[in-house]
Amino acid sequence: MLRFLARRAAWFALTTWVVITLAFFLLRAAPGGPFSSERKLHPSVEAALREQYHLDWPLWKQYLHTLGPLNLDERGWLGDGADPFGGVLAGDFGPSMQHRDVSVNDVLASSLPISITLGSLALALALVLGLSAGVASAHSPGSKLDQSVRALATGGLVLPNFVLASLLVLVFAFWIPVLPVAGFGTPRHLVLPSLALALPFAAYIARLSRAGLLETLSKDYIRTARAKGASRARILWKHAMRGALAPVVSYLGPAAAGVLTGSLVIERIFAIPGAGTHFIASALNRDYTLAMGVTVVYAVLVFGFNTLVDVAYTLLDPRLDLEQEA
Amino acid sequence: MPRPMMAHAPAVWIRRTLAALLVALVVGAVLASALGTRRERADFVFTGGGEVRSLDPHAATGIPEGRVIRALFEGLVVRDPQTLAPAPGCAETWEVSPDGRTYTFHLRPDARWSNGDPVTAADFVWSWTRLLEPRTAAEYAAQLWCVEGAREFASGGDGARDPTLLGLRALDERTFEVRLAEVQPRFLDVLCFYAFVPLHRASIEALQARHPTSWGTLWTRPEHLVSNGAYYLAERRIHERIRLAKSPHYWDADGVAMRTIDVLALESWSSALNLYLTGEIDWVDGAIPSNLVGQLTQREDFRATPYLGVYFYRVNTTRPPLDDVRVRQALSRTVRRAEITNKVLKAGQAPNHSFTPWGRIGDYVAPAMAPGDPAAAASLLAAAGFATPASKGAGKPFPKLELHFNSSETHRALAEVVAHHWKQALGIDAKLRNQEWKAFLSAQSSLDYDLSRSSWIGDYADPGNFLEIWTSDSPNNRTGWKNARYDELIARARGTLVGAQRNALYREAEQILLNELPCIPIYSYVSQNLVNPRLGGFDDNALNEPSLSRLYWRDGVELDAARKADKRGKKRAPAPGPINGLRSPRMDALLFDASGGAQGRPLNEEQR
Amino acid sequence: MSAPLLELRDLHVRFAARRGGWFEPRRELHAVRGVDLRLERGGALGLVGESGCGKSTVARAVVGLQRPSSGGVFIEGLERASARGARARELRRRVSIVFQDPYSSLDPRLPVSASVLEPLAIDGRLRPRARRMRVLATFEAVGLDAALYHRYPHELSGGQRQRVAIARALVLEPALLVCDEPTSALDLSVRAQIVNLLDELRARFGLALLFISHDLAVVRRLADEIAVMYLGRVVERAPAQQLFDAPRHPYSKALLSAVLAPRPGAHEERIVLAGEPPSPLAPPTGCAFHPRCFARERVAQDRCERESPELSARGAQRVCACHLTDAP
Amino acid sequence: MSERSASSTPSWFRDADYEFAAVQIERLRPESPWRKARERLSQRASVRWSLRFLVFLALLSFLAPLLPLPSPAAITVAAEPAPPVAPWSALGDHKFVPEYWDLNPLDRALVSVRTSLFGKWRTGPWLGTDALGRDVLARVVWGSRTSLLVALCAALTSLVVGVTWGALAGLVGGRLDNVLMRIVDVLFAVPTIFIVIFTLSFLDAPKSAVGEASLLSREQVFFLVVGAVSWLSMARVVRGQVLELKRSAFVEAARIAGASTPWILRVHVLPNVLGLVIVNLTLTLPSVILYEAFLSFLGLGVEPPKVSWGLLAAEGAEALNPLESYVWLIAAPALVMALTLFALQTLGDGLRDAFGVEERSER
Repeated sequence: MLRFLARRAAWFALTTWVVITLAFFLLRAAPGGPFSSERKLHPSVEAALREQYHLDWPLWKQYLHTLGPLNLDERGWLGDGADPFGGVLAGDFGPSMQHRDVSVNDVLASSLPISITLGSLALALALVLGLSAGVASAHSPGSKLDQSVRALATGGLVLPNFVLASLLVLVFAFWIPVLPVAGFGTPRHLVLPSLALALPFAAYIARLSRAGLLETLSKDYIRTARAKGASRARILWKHAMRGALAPVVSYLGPAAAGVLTGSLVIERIFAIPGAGTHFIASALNRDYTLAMGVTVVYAVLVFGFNTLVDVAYTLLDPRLDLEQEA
Repeated sequence: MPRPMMAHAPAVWIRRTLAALLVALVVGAVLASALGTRRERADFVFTGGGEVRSLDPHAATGIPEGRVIRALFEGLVVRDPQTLAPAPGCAETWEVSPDGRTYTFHLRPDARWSNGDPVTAADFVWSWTRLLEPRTAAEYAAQLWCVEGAREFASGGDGARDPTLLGLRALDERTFEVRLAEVQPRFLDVLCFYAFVPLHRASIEALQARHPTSWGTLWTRPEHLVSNGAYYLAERRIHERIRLAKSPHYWDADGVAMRTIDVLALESWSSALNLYLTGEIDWVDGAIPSNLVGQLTQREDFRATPYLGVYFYRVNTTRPPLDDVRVRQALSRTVRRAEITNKVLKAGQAPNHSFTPWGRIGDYVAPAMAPGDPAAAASLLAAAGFATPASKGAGKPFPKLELHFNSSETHRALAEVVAHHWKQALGIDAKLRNQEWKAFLSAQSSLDYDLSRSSWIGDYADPGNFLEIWTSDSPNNRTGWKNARYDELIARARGTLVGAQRNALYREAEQILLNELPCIPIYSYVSQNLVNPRLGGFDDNALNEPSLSRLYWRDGVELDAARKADKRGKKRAPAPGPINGLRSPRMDALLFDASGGAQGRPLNEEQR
Repeated sequence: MSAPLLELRDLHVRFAARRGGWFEPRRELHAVRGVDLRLERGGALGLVGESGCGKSTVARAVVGLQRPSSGGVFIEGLERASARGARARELRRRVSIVFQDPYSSLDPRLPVSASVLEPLAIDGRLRPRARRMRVLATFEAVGLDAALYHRYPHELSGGQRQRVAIARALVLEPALLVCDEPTSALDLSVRAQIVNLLDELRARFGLALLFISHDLAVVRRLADEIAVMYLGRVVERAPAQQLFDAPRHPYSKALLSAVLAPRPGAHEERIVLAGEPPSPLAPPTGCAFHPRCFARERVAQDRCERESPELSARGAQRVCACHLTDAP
Repeated sequence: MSERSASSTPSWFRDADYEFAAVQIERLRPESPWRKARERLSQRASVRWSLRFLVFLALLSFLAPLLPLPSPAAITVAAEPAPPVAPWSALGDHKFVPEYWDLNPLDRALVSVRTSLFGKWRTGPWLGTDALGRDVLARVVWGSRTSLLVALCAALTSLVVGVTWGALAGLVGGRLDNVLMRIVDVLFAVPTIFIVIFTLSFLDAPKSAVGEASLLSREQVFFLVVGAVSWLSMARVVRGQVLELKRSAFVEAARIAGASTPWILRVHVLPNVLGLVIVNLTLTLPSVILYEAFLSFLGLGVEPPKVSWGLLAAEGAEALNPLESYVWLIAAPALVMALTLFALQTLGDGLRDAFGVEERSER
């Protein structure tokens, strides 16, 4: 296990490096810069800004400075100039070029917890909704309940999430005014966005768990359990769940990445101050540092979650072998 | 025969752990959202679009930034929200020398910072020096280059800079003298701009002493920011909201009604609208999606006011066939501007027949360009040697044009309509190129386009503000167009103090512009505001800059009266808010006197 | 004297440990630790032991699926691992295998005839028409109806599938058939049929069998000689009848007593082994069997814990590896 | 010992006895699992209808220029979005002007066939019009071209790159497998949306060459990018299956018989992976179509005057508000999108059952 984690860590480092490098060069190669605007800056002002953000440095130096962990800046930023460390590897993304009052770390510190709150809530909701729907539907395959659950599950998968979100707002905030339309701050504010974010994943989990349950139910050991007189519900929860859980767990990796991506849309529609907004905006604004920050964070989250899922998966199915997989 | 047990054991605890993890996630998420950010609604909530990028008046550039900074800080002069004329702000009075080169400002004795310190002339000297300092990289520093020694200070090397050579003097605690090197007839208008507010030297320098190498804007955080305006910064959550709270030390605190103001950062207009419709926001400023214009313009809470901005297409005059003025005129004369404003935009925008928006600014009346005329345009094009639908094959085929615009539904729709006009009248094919913002700008500055969508918003009401971008050395020209006579006229106007003479020069210059057409003006902007009808003191003006410190909530009586007086005959909209109104202490005192007692006013049932 | 059909000389197979357990250093799994076996033409050798004792690994090494770490597998005197080209092909013809699970040993996407045909096609000796005839011949030989020729595995019963697997193994006319628990996945009634079939094939074609099973009844029915494996070692080898009559090694005794129904009038009590076989990752010191050895309780010997017993003769045809039974 | 040659071996089997039977048996064509799967598929009404719908849609989008629809790009500057009218109340009018944008020669030919067939007649606003007076029906039909093309592109990349990648990793195994799969992992962790933004902005970059000589159109890059991200999961799935196959007894049996890797690939691996690949494809396609919608919502979609369902849905979603719901603006694209995805999913379910039931019964 340790070995597996160590290997994962090595790959993680490589992945992060690839992402950093890719992001760095893509950003610099994209036309326009952080300080181009419709009202053109006076050349002297632009030069001063470029100097302030080290855009006047040769590219390799900018790259090393961005990468870290050594702070090549002779002044330091937003703090003690004495700090010898900086750059992504030192966990310091530097100042944001668009939000000039704050550092990228500030932006991430304020927005990431919100995104993670929303995302984990959505994932949990997706799991709860999806699994219960899957179980309900597998309890009596072919029944009315099963059919309606399946229809709903398909419904959740066929509409773009912004359409779903708009519909939810229209229904639950205007027609039946029970929930706030947008914003962030109270648990009530989280209901609609997390629901809109969770629904497609819940739908997919419902399908996965239904199929998994039905397959497991046809296995011998379940028949044995049933022969012993266990009730179907008990068999479903106690025995079949494990078999059904494996595909669901392995789906959680892609689902987490999907939730992250989906929250770009949901955060915009519900005006949630999460990191999703920065994702698009920073890239479009050529906010080099912020874009680097959100990209790296995204990559880390996705990679970390996939690793977690792999671990959970191996625990669920001991025959699978982490050493082998790694 | 004993066989190894199937490993059932881990499954159980995994299931439990997973379940526990799930529960923990949900509970944690709910708790996090519940504990972290619960707060009272502010007295007044508005949104002007996205996140305010900086609260440092020297680093900020945009319109949303301006609204917040003006609420936080007060410059020497402020714009009167109704007339936009410079009015006393931090300076009570001022004198201008007859040659227009020396301005002497007398600060209010009761002007104070939000920490109680008095605002002094030295604060202005320090702030403006900081603004001019190249390392500050302030976009608006160039506006102060008319000050004696400023240009040298700003462009000199590190060693050459001497702030004492600047024409800025604190004659005493409350007298601030500015000497100009060149005449700037609109100097007071310039000073209304938010870049020229004073900054609190002590607090900024204290932070800088603690972080000696920092040129950052650490001081703009709520815990550090000291301001001299009607409000101080109470809270700031990136990409969510800025909370302003009434400053007790403001000299006119009695005239301020709203105790707290929230400025929301909203990316999408739909969510702003939704929040407005549920009474969460009181003022939404932003362009309305075309789908909704028809609906909204019917409502009393929609306010469209002529705005100091022009929408136009830049023409790359270095590229054939657009280097031919006849071609440019032909293109301009076939755009059916009235159709665009009446049928597509529909929010009250006006077709532009000059570059100056609305055809006039103050007492300046712009010349008009040649009227739209497809037949004349076709003959112009034929004269330039190109085939037109009427020319029956004579002339060379017109090359395909590319029309650049940045990604936005409105720009796209407009481009489609204009391309349609050209196709119809001239048989010209224009390929539409939707570009991502920065790539769009980059293409525009490097003259890598045929036609490019643009707009220009004035900083203050002056034609020079619009016409100066077309001089050959202006970085905002970006069309390759050069005209020596034009440059000369603009330079002369800039140095002319007498308004009528200056207007005449501008008029002559604009006539040249409209003949040469390096740009095709399309329409003049309107500000599009959704404003809670209950809101009082909201002054519509050409810069869409109502004074936040003047806002108050009307009570039922006043609201009814205002509705009766409103002759637009629009659909009533809900007016949520405090039924008994919320007025400044001064207004309350006046009302108390007028009604002769403290009896309540009738309640209005409209509150939601 | 010509070389025996199959000879294993000090065969060792080691694996890199797949699952070192949580927070444990990586280790080596020594699955087969020095096995010597001989099988003459037409003979039938049974290999018995608990799951995980390495008997399947031996089978895989014999058919060439597993490279020995040291020692060798010799087919008619030729070393399996070093054979190349035509010799390797010849070796492949001489030895074939029947797997345990008839469900997974046939390609679900191929009709069973194609599965049987495949070795012929790979071998490329016969012309296509002749190949089909050969397939039909093997079908008949294993008792399969020719009507099943075009069927798919999922349409067949377990017994039929195992017959197909046997047909596939026979189609190249091997001298040695390795049967890796060929009956353990089958129902009891079918099991007997397959055992009978193997017996019959052996008699008919002079086929040698290496029969691997933990089912002693089946082994007794088929094998002339039996080797008992424990934790990668052969602990006892004897002619079938002798072993069943008088097992020498305690482990053999335990195995027999666990499986065979107590004979009426027999006075021996049933021996139940305590615990599970130790992990091959961490074999006990000394005699690998000592932690579970019931005989040791009666005759305590430190030697069992220190010293690994060698196989030594216990009569003309049998060998045994046990300190306790050293004295004949 | 003596090495016996094959010919000298006396055969156990008297093959000649079976000559007649061998001829006979070859006459009975084996029933292939593919045909059985097909049969099982066509037994389900829902699958039949899904298939019909998808074929219909594909035809519709391919033949869009042939249909007597108004131009999807032509703007009639209307006052307000107009609601749908029933076909019988407004069959159409004779106002069609062929003002299509850059069409490829084939489409232009189709348009001219259309004008010769229908003249200037065009259908009425059966699905309503949008705020610029564009016909929603025409936009939905033309939009299907983009959306289906995106899906097709993703399908091709998945098939070509994903299957090869996964099969290679699974079959060869060892170090190569490790490297290939880690590359997939790394690519998974790179935020694709980020790549999309930048690829598109490179495209928007000023072209130094003379105007027209652009390398790739925005659509093409769009397709490339979507394709580039869609093969990853296919590679993973295929690799997993190949790995399982590689360890399966029948492949081992073939190996013992001396089968070469190409042989195993051809005879055992590919046929066994194909079902899974097809099923996975039907999962990829919906997600790609939704991804296109997602990009359109973020303003990164196709360039006008081209349309796509995602763009229409994103525009339509704006119209979903309590003031005035122009329901048809969202209903039309959302419905057709939902139907397509639903059909794809039903098909996928059907395929899974058709291929999967066999597999399940074998375990």
